Amino acid sequence: MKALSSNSTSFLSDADAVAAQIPDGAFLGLPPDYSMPSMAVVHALIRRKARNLKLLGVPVLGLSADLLIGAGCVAEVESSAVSLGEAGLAPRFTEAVEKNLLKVKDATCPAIHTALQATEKGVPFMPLRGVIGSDLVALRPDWKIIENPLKEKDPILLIPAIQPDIALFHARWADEAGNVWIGRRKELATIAHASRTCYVTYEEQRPGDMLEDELLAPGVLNSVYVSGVAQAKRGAWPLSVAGVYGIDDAHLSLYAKAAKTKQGFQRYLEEYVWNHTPEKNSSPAASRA
Amino acid sequence: MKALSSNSTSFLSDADAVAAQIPDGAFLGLPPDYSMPSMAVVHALIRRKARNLKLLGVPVLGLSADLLIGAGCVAEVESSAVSLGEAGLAPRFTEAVEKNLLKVKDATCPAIHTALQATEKGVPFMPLRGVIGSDLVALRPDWKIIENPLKEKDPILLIPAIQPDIALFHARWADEAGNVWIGRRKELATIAHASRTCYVTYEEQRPGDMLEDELLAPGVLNSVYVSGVAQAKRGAWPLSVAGVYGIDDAHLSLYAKAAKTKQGFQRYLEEYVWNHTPEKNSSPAASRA
Amino acid sequence: MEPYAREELLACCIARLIRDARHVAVGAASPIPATGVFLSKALNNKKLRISLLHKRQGNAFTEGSRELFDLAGQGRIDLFFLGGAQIDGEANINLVRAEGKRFPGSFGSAFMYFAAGRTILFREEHSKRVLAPKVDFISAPGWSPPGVERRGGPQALLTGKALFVWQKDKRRFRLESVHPGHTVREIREQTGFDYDVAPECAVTAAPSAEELRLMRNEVRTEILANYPEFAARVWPSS
Amino acid sequence: MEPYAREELLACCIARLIRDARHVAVGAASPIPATGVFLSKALNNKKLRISLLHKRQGNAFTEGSRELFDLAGQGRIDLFFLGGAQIDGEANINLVRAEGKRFPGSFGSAFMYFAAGRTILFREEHSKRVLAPKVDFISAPGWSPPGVERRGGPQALLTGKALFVWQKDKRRFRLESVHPGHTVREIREQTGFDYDVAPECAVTAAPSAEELRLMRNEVRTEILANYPEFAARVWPSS
Repeated sequence: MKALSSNSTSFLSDADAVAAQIPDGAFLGLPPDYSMPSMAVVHALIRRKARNLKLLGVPVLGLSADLLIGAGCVAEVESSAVSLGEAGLAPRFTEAVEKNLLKVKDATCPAIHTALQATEKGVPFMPLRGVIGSDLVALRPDWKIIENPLKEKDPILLIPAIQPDIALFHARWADEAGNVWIGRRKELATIAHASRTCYVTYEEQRPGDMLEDELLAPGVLNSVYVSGVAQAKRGAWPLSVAGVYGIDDAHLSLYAKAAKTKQGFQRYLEEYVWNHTPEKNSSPAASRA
Repeated sequence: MKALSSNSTSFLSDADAVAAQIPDGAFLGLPPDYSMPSMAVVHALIRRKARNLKLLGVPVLGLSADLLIGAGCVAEVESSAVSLGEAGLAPRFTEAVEKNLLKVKDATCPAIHTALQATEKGVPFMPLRGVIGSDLVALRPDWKIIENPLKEKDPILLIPAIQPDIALFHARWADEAGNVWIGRRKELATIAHASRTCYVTYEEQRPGDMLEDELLAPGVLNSVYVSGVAQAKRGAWPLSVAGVYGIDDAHLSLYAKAAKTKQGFQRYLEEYVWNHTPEKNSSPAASRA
Repeated sequence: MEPYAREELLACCIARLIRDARHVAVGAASPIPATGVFLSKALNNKKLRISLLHKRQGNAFTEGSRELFDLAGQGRIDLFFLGGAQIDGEANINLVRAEGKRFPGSFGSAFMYFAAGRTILFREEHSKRVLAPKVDFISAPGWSPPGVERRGGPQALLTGKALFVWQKDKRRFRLESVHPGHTVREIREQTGFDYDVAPECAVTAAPSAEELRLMRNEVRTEILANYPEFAARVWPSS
Repeated sequence: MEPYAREELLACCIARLIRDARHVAVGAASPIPATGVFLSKALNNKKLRISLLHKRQGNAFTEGSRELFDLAGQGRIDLFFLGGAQIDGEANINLVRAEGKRFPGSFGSAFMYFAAGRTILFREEHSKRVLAPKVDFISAPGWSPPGVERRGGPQALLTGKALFVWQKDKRRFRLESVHPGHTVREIREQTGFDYDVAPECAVTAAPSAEELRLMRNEVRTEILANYPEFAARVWPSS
C-alpha cells in the first residue's frame, strides 16, 4: 500500500482543471448517483477524451459510469451494480458488457465498503460475513475464504484492501482551508480516506474553516485528504445535492431513452457534453430539508 | 454475537432512571473524558451502589472510571489507558491496580476501535497492524497473531469483536424521535452501533426529527441504536460539551488532589455525589465554536 | 368488492408477510414492497421502523451507504426485500447475467440475504424464464450448508401471479395462494422449477376496503415522496 | 544571550527535529512537543499540518478518536511523539507498570510507533529509573524483526538533560548533544542503558532570539488555547 498524500489542498479553476489532474489509466473511486458524483468532471473527462480509466463503484454506479463507458473512457469497472435506478438499466454499460467490450469485476456492496475500510485502517484485508455460496467468489481470485482463525469450523470470506488512485466527487461546500462538507454522505469520506488523492467539485465556497463550527464539523471531510477542489455550480446535475437541488428525474428518463442506441447516446453527448452549456441544467428545487 | 436491539427509544425521567436500567455486572462501553461521558449517570450509578461493572474505555478512560472504581462499582476495566490527562494519574484506578483489587485488560487504542468496528460490521474479528512485539499480546489470550492468509510471511494481529451490553454517554441534543446529536464525537456512534443497548443523557431536547435537517443529520446517531434517553443538564460536568460548556479544569485538579487518599475521595463523593446539588457545577463558558 | 390495482394486491400480500418485524429496510426501485411495508405499519404494526435506503429527504442513514449493511450485520434488520433476473427452486437469485443478457449486478444481495432476519423475494414477472430450474449465476444462495454462518434467508416469493412460501427444512417452495385471475395449473405451467402445493392453497385474498383506504391515503403520501412516478401511475391525483 | 526557560530549550530541540515533516500529530498532555511543532511551523515549515489530538476548539478530527489511528495506518502521519514511564536502550517504551507502580496504560503507542513515519521519544526526567537497562513491560517495541510490517520507528530521544538520536541499523541510541548545565559524564551516570556518543557531541544550542520571539508570541497563542496551565506557567502574561 502506498503512503497517502497529506499535502495542502490546491484550488483549481474549474472542472476541466480537475479532469486534467486525472491521467489516462487512473483508478477512480466514484460514489453512486444518490451520493453526489461530480458530473461536471465526468463531462470534462469525456471532453478531454480520457482513456482506459478503471472505475470503482462505492458501492454501485449509475449515470456517471454509463456516460464514461459510452464515451469510450473506461477499460474496467469494479462495482456491485451499474444501473440508472428508477430509470432502468444503464444502457451503455449493458451493451458494452454484452458485446464483451468492458472488463467487469462484479462485487457486492459491503465487500466494497469493507475493502475501502481496510485501506482506511491500513490493514491488508478485512473479513466479511455472508457471500459464501455466491458465484461472485469464484470470479474474484483476490477474495479468499479461510477458516476463522479464532473459532473452529467457521468459514469466512476475506476481502483485500482496495486503494483507488483518485477519489472524485461533488460536495455542497468547500472552505478556504480546503475542507469539504459532505453532510451525511459518509461513503465519500471512506473513498477519500482510502484513495491516494482526492478531487472534489463544490457548489459554493464558505469563508473560514468549517472545522471551527461545531454544527458543520460533523459533516466535514478534513482537507488533509483533499488534493484539490474546484467550483462547479450545479456540478452534480442531473443528480442531486441534498438541500440545494433535487434529482432531475425527467432528464434521467431522457438519458435512459436516448442512450439505448449508440447514435442516441452520441446525440446526447453532442447536446449536453460537447456543447457544454450549464444553463441547460434544469434541476428541480431542493426538497425542504 | 447476540442480535441487537432496534426498538424505539424510551424517554426516561432523569439520570437516576438511566442508572436503574444498568444492572450490576453489566459490561459498559464508555467514552474518554474528552468525548462526553455521562457524568450524571456515573454519579447516579454510585448513588445506586452499582456493583461488578465491567468498563470498556473507547479507547481510554478518565474521571468517569476513576469515580466508579473508587466507589467500588467496578470489577474489571478494559482500556488503553486510565488517566486524568493534564490533571495527572487517575488516583483511584492506580491504587486499585497496585493493591490488586481490580482486574485490568490492557489494550491499545486502535485495537479497541477495531474490536468495536468488528461488531459494528457483524464480523468475528478484524486485523490490526503494529502491536507485534508488544507485551500486550501475551496478556491478551483473545488476541491472536496469524500469518496473513493473502500474503506469505506477513504476521498480523487479529482482534476479536467486542460487544458491550450497554453504551453510555452524554450528548448535546436528543429529539422527539429519539435521535441523538453527537457532533464530531463519532466514537460515540461506534460504541452505540456495537453495543446491545444504548443509553444517552442530553442537555436539551429538540423538537421534531433531526434527520430531516441536512445540517444536523451528519452529527446524528439514529434512534435505531438508542434504547433510552434522559435529560441531564450539564450532564457531562466537570467535563465539556463542545459549544455548550468547557472543561472545568479547576474541578479536575481539585478531584485529582482529593482522590489521592481514600478519605479525600470519600469526602469528594460526600460533597459532589451523595449530596447531589447540580448548582455546584461551575463549568466555564463554552469556547466559541 | 371495490376495484383495485394489481400493485395494490401485491402490496397487500407483502403487508401480510411483515408480521412482527420491528425494522424493515427497503432498497432502491422497490415501490411495491415499500407500499406493503407502509401498509403493514398503518394497519397493525404502529411501532414498525421503516428505513428507505434512498429516501430523498430525511434519509435515516447518517453513516452513508455502508450503514444498511452494518445494521444488518448487527442483526438490526428484521426483514429485507430482494428480486432477481432469475430465481430458482432452491431460492438462489441471479442479478448478474442470463441468456447473454447483462443485468445491473448483485448489489448487496450476497450479504443481505444472509444477514437480514428474513428476506421476501419479489419479482412481478412470473415466467419460466425468470423462475428458472437453475439460475445461470448465483448472486446470493437461497440456503447455506451447516457451518456457514447465516442469520436469515428467504421467507417467501411473491410474483405477479402467485405467492410461494419457503420451506427451510425441505429447501423447496410451496405454493400458498394464486392471485385472482390465475390458476394453480397456470402457475405450474409458467414456473420453471418444481415446488410443493399447500393443501389449503387458495386464491389470494383481495385487498380489504380498509387496506385500500389506507393505501390510497397515508401510504400514498409516503410513497409519493420517494417513488413519484409509481405513485402518480397507481394513484393518480383525484 | 537572552535568558530562556527549560521548556523553551526542549521545544527548540523538538522544532529542529521536525525537518521536512508535512503532518505532525500531537497527543494529550504534550505541551512541550506541541510548542516545538508550532515553532517549527513558524520558523521554516509554513505548510506543516499540525493535528492536536485534544484540540479543544476546531478539533481537526471529524471521525472521532479513531481517525488519528486511521490516518497513521494510511501513512498520512509523518511524525508522532511518545513518552514512557520507562524507555530502554532498544527504544522499547513502557507505559503500563514498573517497580510495583501502575501507569495509565499503553494508549495508542503499540500501533503509532509502527504506523507513524517517525516518532520522537520525549521524557523530561532523565534518570536510571526512567532510562532503564530493560523496560519492565514493552508497551511498544523500538524495532521489529524483518518480516513484521512497520512503516516507522524512533527518530530521537529527548530528555530534560540530553538529546539522543536513534541508529536504526545498530539498534542503539547515540548521544547527540547535552543540554546546557549538564555534562557527557553526568549523562552516562544517569542513563541506565548503554549508548554510543557522537564524535561531534556538543552542548545543545540555546534558543536563538528569533526562536524565543516566536515562542513567546504566535506559538504562545496556539499553546494557550489547549494547554492553558502550561502556557500560564512558562509564559506568564506580561
